Amino acid sequence: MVYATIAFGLFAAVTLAFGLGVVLARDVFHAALLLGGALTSVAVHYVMLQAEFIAAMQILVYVGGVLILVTFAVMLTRSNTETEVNSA
Amino acid sequence: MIDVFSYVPAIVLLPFFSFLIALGVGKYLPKGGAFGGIAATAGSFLLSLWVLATVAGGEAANRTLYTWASAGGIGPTDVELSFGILVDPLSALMLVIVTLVSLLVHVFSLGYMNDEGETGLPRYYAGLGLFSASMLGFVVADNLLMAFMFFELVGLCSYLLIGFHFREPGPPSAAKKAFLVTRFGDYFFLIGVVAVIATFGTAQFAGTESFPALAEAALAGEGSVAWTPGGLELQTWLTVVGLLVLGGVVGKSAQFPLHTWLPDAMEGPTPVSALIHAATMVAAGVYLVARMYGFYALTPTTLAVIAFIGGFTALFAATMGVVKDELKQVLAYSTISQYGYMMLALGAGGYVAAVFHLTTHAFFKALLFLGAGAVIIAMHHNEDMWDMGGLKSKMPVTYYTFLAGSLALAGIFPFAGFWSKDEILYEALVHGLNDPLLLGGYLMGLLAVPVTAFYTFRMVFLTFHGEPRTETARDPESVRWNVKGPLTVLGVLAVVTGFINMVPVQKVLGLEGIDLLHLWLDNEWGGIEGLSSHHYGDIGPYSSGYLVGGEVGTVLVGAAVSLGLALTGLLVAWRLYNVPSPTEHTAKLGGIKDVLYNNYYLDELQVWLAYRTEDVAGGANTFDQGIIDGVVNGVSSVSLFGGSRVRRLQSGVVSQYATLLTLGLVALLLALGVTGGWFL
Amino acid sequence: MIEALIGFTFVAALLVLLAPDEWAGRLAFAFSLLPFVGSMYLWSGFDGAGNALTGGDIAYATQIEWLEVGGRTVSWFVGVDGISLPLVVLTTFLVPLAIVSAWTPIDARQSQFYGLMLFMEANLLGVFTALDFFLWFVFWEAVLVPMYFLIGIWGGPRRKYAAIKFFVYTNAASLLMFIGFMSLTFALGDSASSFALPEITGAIADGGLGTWFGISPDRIAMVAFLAMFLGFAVKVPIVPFHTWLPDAHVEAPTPVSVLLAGVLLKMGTYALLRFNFTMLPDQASALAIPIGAIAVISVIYGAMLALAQKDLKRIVAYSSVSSMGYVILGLIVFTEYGVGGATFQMVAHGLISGLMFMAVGVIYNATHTRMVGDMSGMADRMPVAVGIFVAGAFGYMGLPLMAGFAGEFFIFVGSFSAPALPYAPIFTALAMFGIVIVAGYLLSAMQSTLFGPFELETDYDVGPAPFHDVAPLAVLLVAIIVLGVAPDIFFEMIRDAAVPVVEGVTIDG
Amino acid sequence: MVNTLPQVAALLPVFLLAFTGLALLLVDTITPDARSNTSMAVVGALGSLAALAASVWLVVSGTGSADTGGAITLFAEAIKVDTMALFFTAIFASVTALVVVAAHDYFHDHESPAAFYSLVVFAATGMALLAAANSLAVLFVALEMVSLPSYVLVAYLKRNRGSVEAGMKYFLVGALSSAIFLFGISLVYAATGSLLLSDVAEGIGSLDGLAGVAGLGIVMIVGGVAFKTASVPFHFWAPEAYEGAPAPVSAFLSSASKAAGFVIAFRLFTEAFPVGASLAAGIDWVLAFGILAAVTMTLGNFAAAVQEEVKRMLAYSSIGHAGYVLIGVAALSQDGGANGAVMGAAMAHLLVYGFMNTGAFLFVAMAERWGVGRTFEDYAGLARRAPVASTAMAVFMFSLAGLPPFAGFFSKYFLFMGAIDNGFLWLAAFGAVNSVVSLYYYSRVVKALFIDDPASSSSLDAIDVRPTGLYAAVVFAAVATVLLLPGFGPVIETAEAAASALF
Amino acid sequence: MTAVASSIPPEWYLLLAAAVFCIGLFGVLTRSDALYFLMSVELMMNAANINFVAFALYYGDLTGQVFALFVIALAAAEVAIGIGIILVLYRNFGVTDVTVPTEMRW
Repeated sequence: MVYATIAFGLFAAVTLAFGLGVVLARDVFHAALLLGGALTSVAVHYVMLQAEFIAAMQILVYVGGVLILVTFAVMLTRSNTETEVNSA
Repeated sequence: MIDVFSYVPAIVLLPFFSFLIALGVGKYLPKGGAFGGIAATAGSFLLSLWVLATVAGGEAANRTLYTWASAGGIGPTDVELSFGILVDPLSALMLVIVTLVSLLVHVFSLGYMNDEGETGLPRYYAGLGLFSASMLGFVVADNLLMAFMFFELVGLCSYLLIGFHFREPGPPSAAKKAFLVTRFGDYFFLIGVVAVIATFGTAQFAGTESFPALAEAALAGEGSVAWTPGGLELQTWLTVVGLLVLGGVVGKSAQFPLHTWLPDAMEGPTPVSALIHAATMVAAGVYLVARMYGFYALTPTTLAVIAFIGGFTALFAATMGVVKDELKQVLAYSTISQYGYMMLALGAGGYVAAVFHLTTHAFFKALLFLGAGAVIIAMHHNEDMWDMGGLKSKMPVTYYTFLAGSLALAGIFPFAGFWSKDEILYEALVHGLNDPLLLGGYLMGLLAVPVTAFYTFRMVFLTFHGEPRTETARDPESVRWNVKGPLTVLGVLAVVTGFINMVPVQKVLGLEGIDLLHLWLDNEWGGIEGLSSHHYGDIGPYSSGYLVGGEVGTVLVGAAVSLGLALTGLLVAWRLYNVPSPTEHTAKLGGIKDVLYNNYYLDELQVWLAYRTEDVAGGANTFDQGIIDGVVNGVSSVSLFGGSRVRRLQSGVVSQYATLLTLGLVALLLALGVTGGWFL
Repeated sequence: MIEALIGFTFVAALLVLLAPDEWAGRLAFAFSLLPFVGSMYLWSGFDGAGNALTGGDIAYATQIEWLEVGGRTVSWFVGVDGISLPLVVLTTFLVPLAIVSAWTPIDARQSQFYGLMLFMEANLLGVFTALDFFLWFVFWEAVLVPMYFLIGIWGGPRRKYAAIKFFVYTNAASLLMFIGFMSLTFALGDSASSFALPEITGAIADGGLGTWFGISPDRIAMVAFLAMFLGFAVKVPIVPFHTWLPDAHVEAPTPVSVLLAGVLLKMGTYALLRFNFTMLPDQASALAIPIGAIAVISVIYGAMLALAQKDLKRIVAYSSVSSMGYVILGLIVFTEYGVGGATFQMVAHGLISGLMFMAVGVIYNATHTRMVGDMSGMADRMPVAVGIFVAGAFGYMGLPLMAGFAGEFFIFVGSFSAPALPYAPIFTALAMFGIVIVAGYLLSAMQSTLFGPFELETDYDVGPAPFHDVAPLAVLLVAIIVLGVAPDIFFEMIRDAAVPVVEGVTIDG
Repeated sequence: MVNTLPQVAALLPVFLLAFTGLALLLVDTITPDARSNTSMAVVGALGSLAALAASVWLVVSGTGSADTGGAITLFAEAIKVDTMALFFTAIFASVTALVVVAAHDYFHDHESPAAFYSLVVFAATGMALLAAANSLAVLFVALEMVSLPSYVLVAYLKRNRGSVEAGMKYFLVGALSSAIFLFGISLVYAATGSLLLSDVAEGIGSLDGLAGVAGLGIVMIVGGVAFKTASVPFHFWAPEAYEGAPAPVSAFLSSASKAAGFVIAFRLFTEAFPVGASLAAGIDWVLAFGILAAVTMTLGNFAAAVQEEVKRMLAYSSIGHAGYVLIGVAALSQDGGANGAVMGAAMAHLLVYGFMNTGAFLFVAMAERWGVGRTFEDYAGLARRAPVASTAMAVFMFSLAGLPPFAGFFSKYFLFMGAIDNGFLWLAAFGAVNSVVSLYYYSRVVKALFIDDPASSSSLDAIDVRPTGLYAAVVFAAVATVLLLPGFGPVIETAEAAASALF
Repeated sequence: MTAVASSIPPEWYLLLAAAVFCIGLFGVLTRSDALYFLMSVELMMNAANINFVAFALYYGDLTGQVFALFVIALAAAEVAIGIGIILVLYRNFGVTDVTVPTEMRW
């Protein structure tokens, strides 16, 4: 029981920390990575809530799919921005 | 047996048809439709004579002919508004006067208008026809509403005829003034009509269900009226009603202070002036009071007011006539003054005297105007008396008839005016001895006598006597039969009309039966119950008082005083103006001169009032455009301004949208949370 | 029968809309005669008695259920009684004349113009015959649409402003009125099962108003009365809601002004009579003094404004405000002569103001100005038209034996001693003073424009007006005189329908 | 007859739409590019018309109505087909048909119009499903089915900066709103323990200590609804999206999508959060909607009054109309006798609005097709060259303003009437004031078309084409707008019956 | 693991979810880059999912979990579309900053 509480508290703190990191990060790429962390820690919560399948999906779809997409987008837009800034 | 009274409407309608004909096809007719008018008025005249004869034969009529609006309720009362005829001695007499004068004016117009080459003749004759028709309709009206309606139509016709020369600036303005000022009086009259109908539920003049009869009964405590305004005593209310109706009379009969339109109305063609002054418009006011005298006799206050207004107007107008330079202007003020006498008579209880003066005045004033018209023809439409002189020998017919009219106007024995004016003064005197207000009226009337004689003969001398003062006066245009004919007829009448009512002679000599008019109006030969001079005398408030020598002595003294004064005035005029080359003596009047020349500044006052009204209207307009419409437009501006503020919310920056959206949601949350108590 | 009348007019409007411009005017005139004949037929066979709203016999009544909403039926319910028939006749009479008077001034997009005129006529007929609230309201609102176009497209220089102002202002009022009426019907609850006006009137008279959301019946009735009164006051218009009127009139082309003054203003007074004064007489009576005061203010203030104007059309427009004040006075006094006279005055004013606007229009056609200072002596150049103008002006001043006098006099007689209005004599006497002011401004305007030496700066000759301009004027004048001499041809049936209205009121004391 | 069909037949319109969407994809793959526009438009139109016919037939035959045994529930009660669902499906299908027909001309020279049709039809499918949703889960999924294609549709003109900007804003606000909506659902689930609407209603009736949670959730759900219906304060996307999007898409969004938002509201706030239970739990969402309605109509109308561009004016006016329709929810009361009437009137208004507003945007589409410009001034004198279309536009404008003899008159007035009947006089008064304002700007369009003179004689020369499809759609919408006035009886009666069945 | 669920009061999950939601919302409101926006929204959706999963367990009702699954899928689709839009935005405006494109306003 106590462990459970500690675990909840710990992962809640992790989730929130990562979440805050996402919104506060200076760099978009860092933010994307932090988002991955946050989502993963949410997946841990799911496991604790006996929703292992959801947790799996969370990691698969989000961390495996969404995050990659975001990363792509970051790369596509930022590189061009830099070249534009440079060229300008 | 032919019922002559069923032809009474024809008396009214004949001139009306001549109006339609002249208006519709007048320009295709010879003389611009004049003959139609002459035929129509002649027909009316003959019918009127026949009616007069029938009335003399002891018959009278009080009939409702046509329901104008079916009975509708006002408050508790049902009222039917109808047209009808009331033919009694008074209206029969008036019919004859009006049709005769109208006929003569039509004939005279041939000379004055046609021969002078005026344009727009069909319009002129149409106007004359409608004018006669309206007046005749007014005369035969059997109720106050019908009287009012024709009264108004008379006003319309005066507008049309005074403004006949509409291409010049003056006449339209004068016409407007005539209509407006009389309309102002009619406003009170209309209230009076409505008040009478509301009070009595009827506006009939005659019969037991007529409003004078009902009022009499109610005052005597034998009946009640349908309505009085809350808290007002019957006597007071009837006085108010009487005064309201009087408003119309004051306007139409050009009594102080609504007389100002009449001198301006001289802008109209002279025959029209004759018609207006002698028999139609101006006479209408006095006739109305006579018509409903049974009502006025019940309210002493009204009578006193009438008398005082009359006496004052008589003197007041006469003084202004003294300084006028134009022929028709003098006559205009004399008209005002003479109608003042009639009002004085009516106010003084001299019902017969008033009708008598109305009759004689109709003839001699028509005569004077037509005579003036003849002079104007001769003078090529120059009216300034200082440009005339010496016309006596050039146009004798005009001169002698004009002289007869002038003598009548001045009240010189034995011309018509003497008899009637004398009787008025007598009535005012005997009744006034017990009534100080009335005595004041009498004194003013008496004072006006020498003034009248003075300005009348000033006019005569300046026009006809002395040396011609201009080229035109030396060689005036001649006039034809159509001018001389009417003048002659009227000249004779001006001499003889007085003899129909020789009351002083009767009283002094004790000859019974020569006071024909008294007997006539007293239903001696028949008439309508309740519409007799005796009845009026009975219900009236006056008692007679006498000077030395009782009745006969008073008659003699009164007649002597007034005749003496008239002669004095005449003599003064003779002294001043019957010289080869008269000069203006107005300078001797000093400061009064300006006042008289400017008609006591009453015109100025009224113009000032009109301008102030326009100022108020202008203010109202500014208020309307600025404030009221401003509010309306302001609502629109504020809305649009609000809209332009609201749209600023839409900044185009999506982050701000997100912020606003969140704030909105939070606000909603707070609102609901507080009301729902979620946070407790 | 009424359906045929309205339906035909709609079809005619459509046909004219599709007709080529050259024919449109003539065609519209020909078509518009048929409704007139139809209304004459209605008149000839009129067998109604009493007031349509208070259980009287309704002539030519048709009732077909249309839809049901919120448990109440809406139906196509039309019919005429003594109050609506004269207005129907007025409408069908004025429209052909207005169409003829448009032949000269309207020179662009004719087929649209005449089509809209007929479309408006159809809706006006609907307004005066509808006896179901929703049906009535449809027509009532639908009148605005053609009017908006008519002013906006063919109007004067400031036509757009005037059109939008007219449109928005009167619509705002309609909405207010709608809400007022609806509160009333809902407060009736189950007492009324439809929007048929007779049923609603009857239910209110029988005390069917119930408490509605905690508001007492009296208060609901009063609020509804005020809302409807304000709504109609704009339409009438009553001071101080009148400011759209001069703008609309001045900018509208002549034929449109004719209909605007002749018929559209009557919609307001007609509705006031039908709704406020017939359905809620006691509320009206309770407000007698303020309403009487408003009437008097409308009369005097409107007349004063007219006095200050320099534009002939504006003069006539403001004088309409003044004339409508009389109508309000006639309605509030609740006497047969008052209410009947008010209705009669609607017809009379419709004819007279129509005549005046047409006459001003004829002069405008020739001079292209309406400003008093710009011309003088027009009588010299167009005697017939000016003659009729003068006659019409005198009609406006309430000259006896013309229709205007009859209407005004009935109202005055009815109101002077009316028990329903405290201080009635004073109100009446004050209102009567309007007849002096009206004479003042009309005579002044005529003096400076029609009379005096001819003066007008134009580069063409000003000649007599063409026949088809003058003919409608003459027809109107004849109608005015006929109604003035024999008011009973309408007044009798009006009175018959007005009596129940008068009897509906309870007067304290 | 209905009884002989399987229950699932009640979903026929949804299936038809979904099938049409698939068919469109198929057509796109097999037809050559040159003709794909026409063939896809034909298929799309036929499919949506078939769906329309199916839904009308189902309504007429009484499927799901109280008379024939009540609503049909399918798939473990996740789907519930009743008259209201079918009524709204009819709205969606008719708007879709109009938009598809009009799009044919609008995209006449677009390089790849094919995707457009399938996106529209898929969105319509989502709407139809939305109307029948009986579970919060289905509801959210269907909502996303509507939203996701819509984002793409708005940004459909990829090279047009306006379109892209609009798409971006729409998407961002939409994503945020979805998240809020979803969180609201999760809170409601937390408070009541169920996603089925009827069970949620039960849960609302027996909340203990969780009223705050449920209330918070409901407010967030209100937010989601407000987004979809473009109500304040979730309206910010609307002016830009409508202005920037291709005009047929604007028509689709402002009519069908808005109606979809309302079907959620009607469904949720009658079945999941009934008035009585919510009020008992201290959750006065009626007040929330009242505030939203008043603010929305005021803001929409006042902002519309000062616009220079017709399309943006229409966008704001459509916000204003959302405010009117919100009265349908905001004027509900615990035992108000007119709950059915007012909501039915709102539904009827949405139907009429579907025609008149779509028509108005399609007229704008026509103007864009002609290239005459976007502002009021640019529209000046259009009636001279295009009288039929301009007349139709005048009909739409007056009908939107609520003037007879057009259908908008009745629907709006019945709405006010219902509000008054339920005691919400103040809402009706708000509506009235706003109607007046709206009259001003609607009549500005009419004024521009008919009254104003063209800026120059050549400015109308651009009108050299007569796009048949657009014309047909506009005229059809106008005719429907007019005919719905005399034919309003069946509409309002159906709508009222459908709405009453929910209480 | 059963013990975890029963030992943690559901309110705590509510609070956690709310906190995550607020963080997401904070991100939405403070960051102007579209990608931050997107990621913040993902956080918010996850917050909802936490609720669903937690209360699915609490109520012993699988629908919450199922719905969470749907949400994950939809969120993914949304991100895909979002990134597509961000890319065209970038192509047209050259930025991913959402405060820059303000051609349409007022």
